[in-house]
Amino acid sequence: QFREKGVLTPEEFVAAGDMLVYKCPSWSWEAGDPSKAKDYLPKNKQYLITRNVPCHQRVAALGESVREIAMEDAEDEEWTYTQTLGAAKDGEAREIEDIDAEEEPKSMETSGTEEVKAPVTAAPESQDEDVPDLDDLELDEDDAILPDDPSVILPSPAAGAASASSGFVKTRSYNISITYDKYYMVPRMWLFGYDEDGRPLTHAQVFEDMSQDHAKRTVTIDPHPHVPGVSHASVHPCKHAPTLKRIIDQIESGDSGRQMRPDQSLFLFLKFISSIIPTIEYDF
Amino acid sequence: QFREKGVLTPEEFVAAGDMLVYKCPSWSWEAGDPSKAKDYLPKNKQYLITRNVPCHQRVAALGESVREIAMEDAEDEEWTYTQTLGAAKDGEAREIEDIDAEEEPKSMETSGTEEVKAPVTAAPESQDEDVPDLDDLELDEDDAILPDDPSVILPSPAAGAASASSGFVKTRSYNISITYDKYYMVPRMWLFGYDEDGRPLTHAQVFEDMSQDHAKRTVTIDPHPHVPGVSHASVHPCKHAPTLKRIIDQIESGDSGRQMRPDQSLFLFLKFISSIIPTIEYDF
Amino acid sequence: MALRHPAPASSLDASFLSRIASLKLHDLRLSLRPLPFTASFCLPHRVPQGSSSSPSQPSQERLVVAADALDLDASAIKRAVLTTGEVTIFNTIESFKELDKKQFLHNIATEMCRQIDSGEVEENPSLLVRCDVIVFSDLKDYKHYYWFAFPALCFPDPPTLSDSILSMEDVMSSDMIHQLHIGYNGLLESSGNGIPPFFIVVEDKDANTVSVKPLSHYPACAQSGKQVLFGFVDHSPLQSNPGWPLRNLLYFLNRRWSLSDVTVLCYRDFSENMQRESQAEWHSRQGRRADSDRVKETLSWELNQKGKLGPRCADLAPFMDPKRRAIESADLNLKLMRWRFLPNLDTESLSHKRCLLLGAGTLGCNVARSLTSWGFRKITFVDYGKVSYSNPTRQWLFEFEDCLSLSRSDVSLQAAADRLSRIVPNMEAEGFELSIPMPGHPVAEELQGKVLADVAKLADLIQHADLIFLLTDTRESRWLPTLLCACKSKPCINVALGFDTFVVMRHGVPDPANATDPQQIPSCNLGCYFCNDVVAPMNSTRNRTLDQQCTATRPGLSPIASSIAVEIAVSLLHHPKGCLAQADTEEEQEGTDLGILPHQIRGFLSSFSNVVVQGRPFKHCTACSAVILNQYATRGNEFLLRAFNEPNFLEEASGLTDML
Amino acid sequence: MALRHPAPASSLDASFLSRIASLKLHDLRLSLRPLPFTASFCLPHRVPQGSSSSPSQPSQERLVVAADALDLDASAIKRAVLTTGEVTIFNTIESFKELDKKQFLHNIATEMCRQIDSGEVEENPSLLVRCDVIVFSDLKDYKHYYWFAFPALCFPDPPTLSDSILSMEDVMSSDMIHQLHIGYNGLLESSGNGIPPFFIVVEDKDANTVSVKPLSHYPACAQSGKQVLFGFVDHSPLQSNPGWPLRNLLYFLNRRWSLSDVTVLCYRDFSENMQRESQAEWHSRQGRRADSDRVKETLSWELNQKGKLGPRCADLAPFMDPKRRAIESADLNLKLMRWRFLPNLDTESLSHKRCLLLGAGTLGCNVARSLTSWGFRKITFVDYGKVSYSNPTRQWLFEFEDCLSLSRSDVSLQAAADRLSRIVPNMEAEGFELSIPMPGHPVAEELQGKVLADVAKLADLIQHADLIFLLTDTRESRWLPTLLCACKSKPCINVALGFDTFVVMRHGVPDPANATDPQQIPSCNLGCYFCNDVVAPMNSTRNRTLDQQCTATRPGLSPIASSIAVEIAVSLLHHPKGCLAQADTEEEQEGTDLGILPHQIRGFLSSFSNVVVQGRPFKHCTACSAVILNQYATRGNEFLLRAFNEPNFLEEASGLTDML
Ligand SMILES: [Zn+2]
Ligand SMILES: [Zn+2]
Repeated sequence: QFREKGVLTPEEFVAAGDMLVYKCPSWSWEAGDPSKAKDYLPKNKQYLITRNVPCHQRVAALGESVREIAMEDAEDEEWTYTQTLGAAKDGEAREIEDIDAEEEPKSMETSGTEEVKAPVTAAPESQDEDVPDLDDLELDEDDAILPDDPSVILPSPAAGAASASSGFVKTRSYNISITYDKYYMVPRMWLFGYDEDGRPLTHAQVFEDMSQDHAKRTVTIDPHPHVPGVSHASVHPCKHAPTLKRIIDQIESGDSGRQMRPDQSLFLFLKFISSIIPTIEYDF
Repeated sequence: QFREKGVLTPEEFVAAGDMLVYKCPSWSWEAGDPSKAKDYLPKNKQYLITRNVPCHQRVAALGESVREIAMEDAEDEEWTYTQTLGAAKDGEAREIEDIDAEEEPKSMETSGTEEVKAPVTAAPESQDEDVPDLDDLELDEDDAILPDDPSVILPSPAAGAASASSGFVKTRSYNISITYDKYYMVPRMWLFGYDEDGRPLTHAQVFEDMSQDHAKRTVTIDPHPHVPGVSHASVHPCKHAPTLKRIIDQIESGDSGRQMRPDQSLFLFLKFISSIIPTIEYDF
Repeated sequence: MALRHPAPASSLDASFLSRIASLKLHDLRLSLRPLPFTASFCLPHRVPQGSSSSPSQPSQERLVVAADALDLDASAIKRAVLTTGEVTIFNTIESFKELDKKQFLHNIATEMCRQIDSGEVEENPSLLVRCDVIVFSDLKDYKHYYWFAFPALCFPDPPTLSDSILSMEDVMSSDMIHQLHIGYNGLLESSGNGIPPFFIVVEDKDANTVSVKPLSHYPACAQSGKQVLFGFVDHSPLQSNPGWPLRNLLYFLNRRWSLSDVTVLCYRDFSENMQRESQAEWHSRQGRRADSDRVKETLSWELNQKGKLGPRCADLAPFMDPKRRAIESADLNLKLMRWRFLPNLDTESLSHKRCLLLGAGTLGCNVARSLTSWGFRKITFVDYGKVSYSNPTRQWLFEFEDCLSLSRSDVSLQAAADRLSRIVPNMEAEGFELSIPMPGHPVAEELQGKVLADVAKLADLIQHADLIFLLTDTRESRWLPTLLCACKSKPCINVALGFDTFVVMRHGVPDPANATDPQQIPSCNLGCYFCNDVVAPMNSTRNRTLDQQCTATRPGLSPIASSIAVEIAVSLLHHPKGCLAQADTEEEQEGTDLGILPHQIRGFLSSFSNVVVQGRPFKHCTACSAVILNQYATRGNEFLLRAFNEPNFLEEASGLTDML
Repeated sequence: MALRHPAPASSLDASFLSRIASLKLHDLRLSLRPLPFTASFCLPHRVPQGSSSSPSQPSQERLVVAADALDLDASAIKRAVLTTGEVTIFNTIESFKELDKKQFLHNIATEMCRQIDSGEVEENPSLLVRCDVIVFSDLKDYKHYYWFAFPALCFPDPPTLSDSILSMEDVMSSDMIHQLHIGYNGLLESSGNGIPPFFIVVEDKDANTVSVKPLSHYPACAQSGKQVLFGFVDHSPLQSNPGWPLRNLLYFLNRRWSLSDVTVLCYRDFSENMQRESQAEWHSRQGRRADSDRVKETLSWELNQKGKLGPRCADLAPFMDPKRRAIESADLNLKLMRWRFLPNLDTESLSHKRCLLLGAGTLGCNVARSLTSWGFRKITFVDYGKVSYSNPTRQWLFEFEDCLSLSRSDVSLQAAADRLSRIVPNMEAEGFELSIPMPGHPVAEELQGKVLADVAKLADLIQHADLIFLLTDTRESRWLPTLLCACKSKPCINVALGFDTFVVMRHGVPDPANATDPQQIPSCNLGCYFCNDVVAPMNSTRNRTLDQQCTATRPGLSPIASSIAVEIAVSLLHHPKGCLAQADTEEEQEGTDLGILPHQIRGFLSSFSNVVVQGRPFKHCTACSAVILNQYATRGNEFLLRAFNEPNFLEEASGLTDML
């Protein structure tokens, strides 16, 4: 029923997942919490995950470079299809600067002309009396352990900044996982983000990386079905099937004779999801 | 400021109350609960009351005989002025039938052509196990105390019915009281009703005796300021002053040279209130 | 032609039933003593004009029992014909039902006959128009069962009308009628106690005069040979049928003065204002001599709405102001304790006592709940920073939704107070965020102002409290409140939990009367929480593992200890000496109505046992000894700051160091 | 030119912290035992395309610690370079802070040196890429303080690069490079335990062949005179700077094999798929002999976000599913009891026990609250008709708003259950409206069907309950549940209140193993509530005054009695014999970890004392004696109906009549 309705059976989901893992080795299958395993999926193939996907910029910084292409203006205005125009330059951007090894990479100032957004800090910096002050926990400067090791190169503090200093940057990063939703018979995507220093992003911060049209409408905060303890941002799957169906139709009509197979479904799915989170790339 | 704004000082309220009690002896001053006495009113003149004002009919039964005269259609549509057309026949209706003393007044059936409304019963007839059944508390028929005493004439059960049998009827009745509202500086009317058998009328039943325009809009259920324990229906005083002012203006403009005095205010007030509760008469 | 009367109807103000219920709950309790009350005949209202063409009809004669009916003085001033009667309030619906209704009326009739025979009736004719009511009030549900009786003294054979009813105009000149009205008004003016229902009209045909006199004048007037009519204020709605009080008048006349053939004037003056129309009529009456002991009660119990002999039920629940109702319900069980077990318990006073709860955690919640159950209504919480109630299972004021509605797991103290207010609407609950300064927790220079402000606020709260509960979770946080309570001679109840043990103690306080004595010791000779210790309190929060931070205790401990703390507090408040009361021990027990008033209870959940302990004050106590109190009195904040900042200061100041 | 490495970054899954916290709470408790875990190097992601014209940059190298990091088997199957390490979870923030960080790393380095010297490293090269983490978890607030260390074994003087970095193409033919890839994939296939971080590449220039072998093959290969390169899977984001594991490899080579000048192949294959582009480079390295004992730890502790040497804090509270968080918080105190006081307490099992509460009044509310505190999560209320909670001050589940929202003062039992569910979301609470049939309350013919249905429902509820609480307010309503519990050998805890006294007892039950014995007596030789009585239960509700109906009791009584009842129930469930356990007395105490398990506690609030009582079963007991149970077993409903209907039936059936 994949081509007819845009839905997948569990078996088709596993086949599509296998295909994704094969083609894109940054994705892998996970077993998740055994107590949460679904018996309609293989024990070691409960969901798919890719980790530490960098996210350099906030959606707001994309500005005009994001062109929203409404896939359909009638009936279902829930879904819009967003494309990053810059994606065309994909191949030519792989210049990595050498750095002079003698140059001390201590400069942490941001430079460049781009707008650097003040980070929305979720860290518990509040001065509650009962919360230990992080500063108190730092080692003293005069401690025997020296913080400056000439053998170590520290990263630039933020995306797009200080490109000249160290040559690599701290970025936000996301763990992206795809589960199978039995009720809607579609894949479902889950996001959990970390800031430049590996601290979890609050949900409000995650929303900064989402197309604002969707952030409020289709993204929900829910417990992850296989990961106990922390809630994730998720794109609600209620509209996935019709939207996938439309993408299938579009592709098949454009390229006559071509038929989409269920095991290709996750590529379509990621394409569609990319409209919702335009600033990260996860389909490789 | 009575003629200018339609408001009364406490002293003017007392003077108006004295006038009402003098002219209409069914009204009397009450002291109310001493702990609730207002110090700006004399101890024994806290509020006015008239008791057991009969109310034969529900407002709905008045039907076409009630003509609503909008006093003003602009600005303040809250208030309409209702007049009972039948009031003109006031004087001639005092015929009381003699009854034949031999005639056994046992007939309780309702007769007559008028619509007899099914009573809205508020009595706790529910069959909860823990509520003693009233029937269980009745004396047995074969008890030595005979229920039929030839010396006693029982009333007709309901208004307008069985006029031929006993000559007097059970009716709903109201205790009507008028308090002084310090905030709005106007009189405020309170109603507490009893059904044909002296049981308190529920607030829903009281609403049956109100002009439906007002029942929902200006009538509220509140604790009586001088009577602890039971809440009363009350006409909210927020619009009283402008309305009284309009009535004053109307009267003074119609009868040139006449000036209304504050001690006449309660007669105006009752006139105005009669538009809200058209089925009972209390201005005598 | 038999004389027939329209049935009267009772008209009971709902507020009268409220009054009755309150009286039963608070004062009468189990007593069945009948209460006298006054009802008034309602002036008939003009017949309303129906909209239809059917002739309008008069309404039933009503006897009004108003809210102030039990206040005989208030009733007395009313310008209306009054009846008297008694209301009897039963304790159970069964006893209400099983009352011998016939005997009940017979007893009343017998009493009325006695009043007739003794001459009381002619002095106070309203004794003849009695109404009585029996009530059972379901106080829990605001349902009132009531049943009126209008006791009638009847002849075995009903009286007859010897003549047809005549109009006044037929028998009197208009001049005489005028004299009648004037005479009636004169009688009315001279009687302070409502309008007398009966009177006599003395007619001097020769002189063409009519005078109105009290009923008691009849024998004299009869002797004089003048014609005497018996006047009766008639509220009957029916033209041809006099009202029911006439029956009792006829019986009286026959029994008292052996009159069996009398002329009665049914005076129907519906207005005291002479400008208004008035009616008067007279009847000729024939009767027989009433047997002295044979009274036949007929339809004296009022029929219910179904026309049956049965009570009525008024359900006032819908008319209660919901908040008031909640407040009354909350007090119900407290009031009921006074019915049987503790008649002298002053539960009312508890609602005015200001309780200060230092600590708003598990113990704070339990103590607040228990205080609420006991009728306390002024509760102030103090806790530092935020109150965490991540654990509504232990903190019995809360639900987990409270946690959800907040972005963090913390909630301001105000929320705790709000929750408490939601239990009963007349609760006055407050919360103060206040960090209690503690010995062993040095005060940084820049925080000194804030800490001293906290001290001042705490001192102020204690000053204005009637009862202080110490419910914090560290030893050292109890020091300052202990000192301040001792200093101000305020009753302080201290509760501390272990894993499965607890201690509840009331601190001894110096008698404020001896406040000038520098060597004062707690006059009740009881120690405080610190009196057992030979080390001063110090910082105990460092290095506490989570189970120590959360003070892992068995769940049963806090409700037990908190309940005991509140019970001791209530006993303390009821003890004539208050917090100066000596401690009862297991051997020596003086106590209160509530039982013993000990100094300390130590409880052991593992053996389900409690031990009553008495601890003496310790002259080197770091919190309550005279030497410490004096230093605080002399040096104030400087003393406190040294106590907070210097590790050994308190041990030195109290003399502990020297002693060891 | 000094060799420099980009700093690695830790990447800790939030779910790993959740897992740690749970482990600490449930299993580790106070233990400081370090736990081994596995982290994996993250395959570098392709550099994203920025929208601006600035050149894009690689992101930091990350070591991922996933939710299953502690599950070493699960990690082992991953196709990634793995590191191992240990996580140490501290008990207090102070001990976390006060840990000697230098010594901590020194100990690890010493251990690594031992592993080098013992030869373990060449067998398992991942021992050389270690990461360690110290954690303090504030379990109450879901705040986790953590600090990673990447222990580096360094030379006192940093190694230098003797030559510039060359590309593979510069030194190998494309055929050899192809062989290298094939060899690497072969090594990868043969190693089950993740990708080995280090390997050797043996080059035979003569044969023009390249082979890839495990590190352990080096000595043999070196002996053979072939050229050996040291392979290293390099995740560095920088073209010219190899990743940090190289430092430890160099130290190892120097220390283990005295190599001070080596050639290293930085293998940067970001894909295992041969179709994808891959990169390989080689470096020439110069170093010196590493001293056996002198290890210099440099920037091994990760810098925090401010670039300082300090821990990070992850506040996971915002990520908790609120319901789950409420559930976990609810259990927190229970779990903490096991840390120190009752390590063997099985609190988890309590959440699965089905509790049946017969009666949902003041006692019912208190017992439900206490059960909730103890972690019970399956609670069923039974009460008749409606539960009145006109009194939220006493009935500690409710607030007055609950009363307002209902038109009457009654509320369905479902509402009581709902309230309970609002305390903690995983509560499974139900309410059944059920009138417990009672002796002395005859059943009208037409109601017989309903009453027997009630009996059947009650029997069914008891059958499926693990624990029954008898909390009704009349004696006779306790009879049928007592009988049914005895009959089914179910533990029944009975609570009854006086004005200031209470009794809490557990009923003795027959051993179900001896159920066929007609003369069975409760095997634990304990009586029931009725065993003391010589009259059968009868209708006690007639003629009860309001204070008796509402069972006026001192407010402190119900929380105390209810808490004790629940504590006894918990002890009972923890006793190996369950409800068959003998009773402990004050003299003879066997008990459980929780303390004594008595038969009855009688409490006296007026003296704050409890008495432990033991009552024997009575062979003529009207509720639990064998003669009664047998008659019920034989005649069933017929027996019950006679008990309800016939006043003296039970006394005769039990033999009481004969005895007296
Ligand atoms: Zn002391
Ligand atoms: Zn028994």
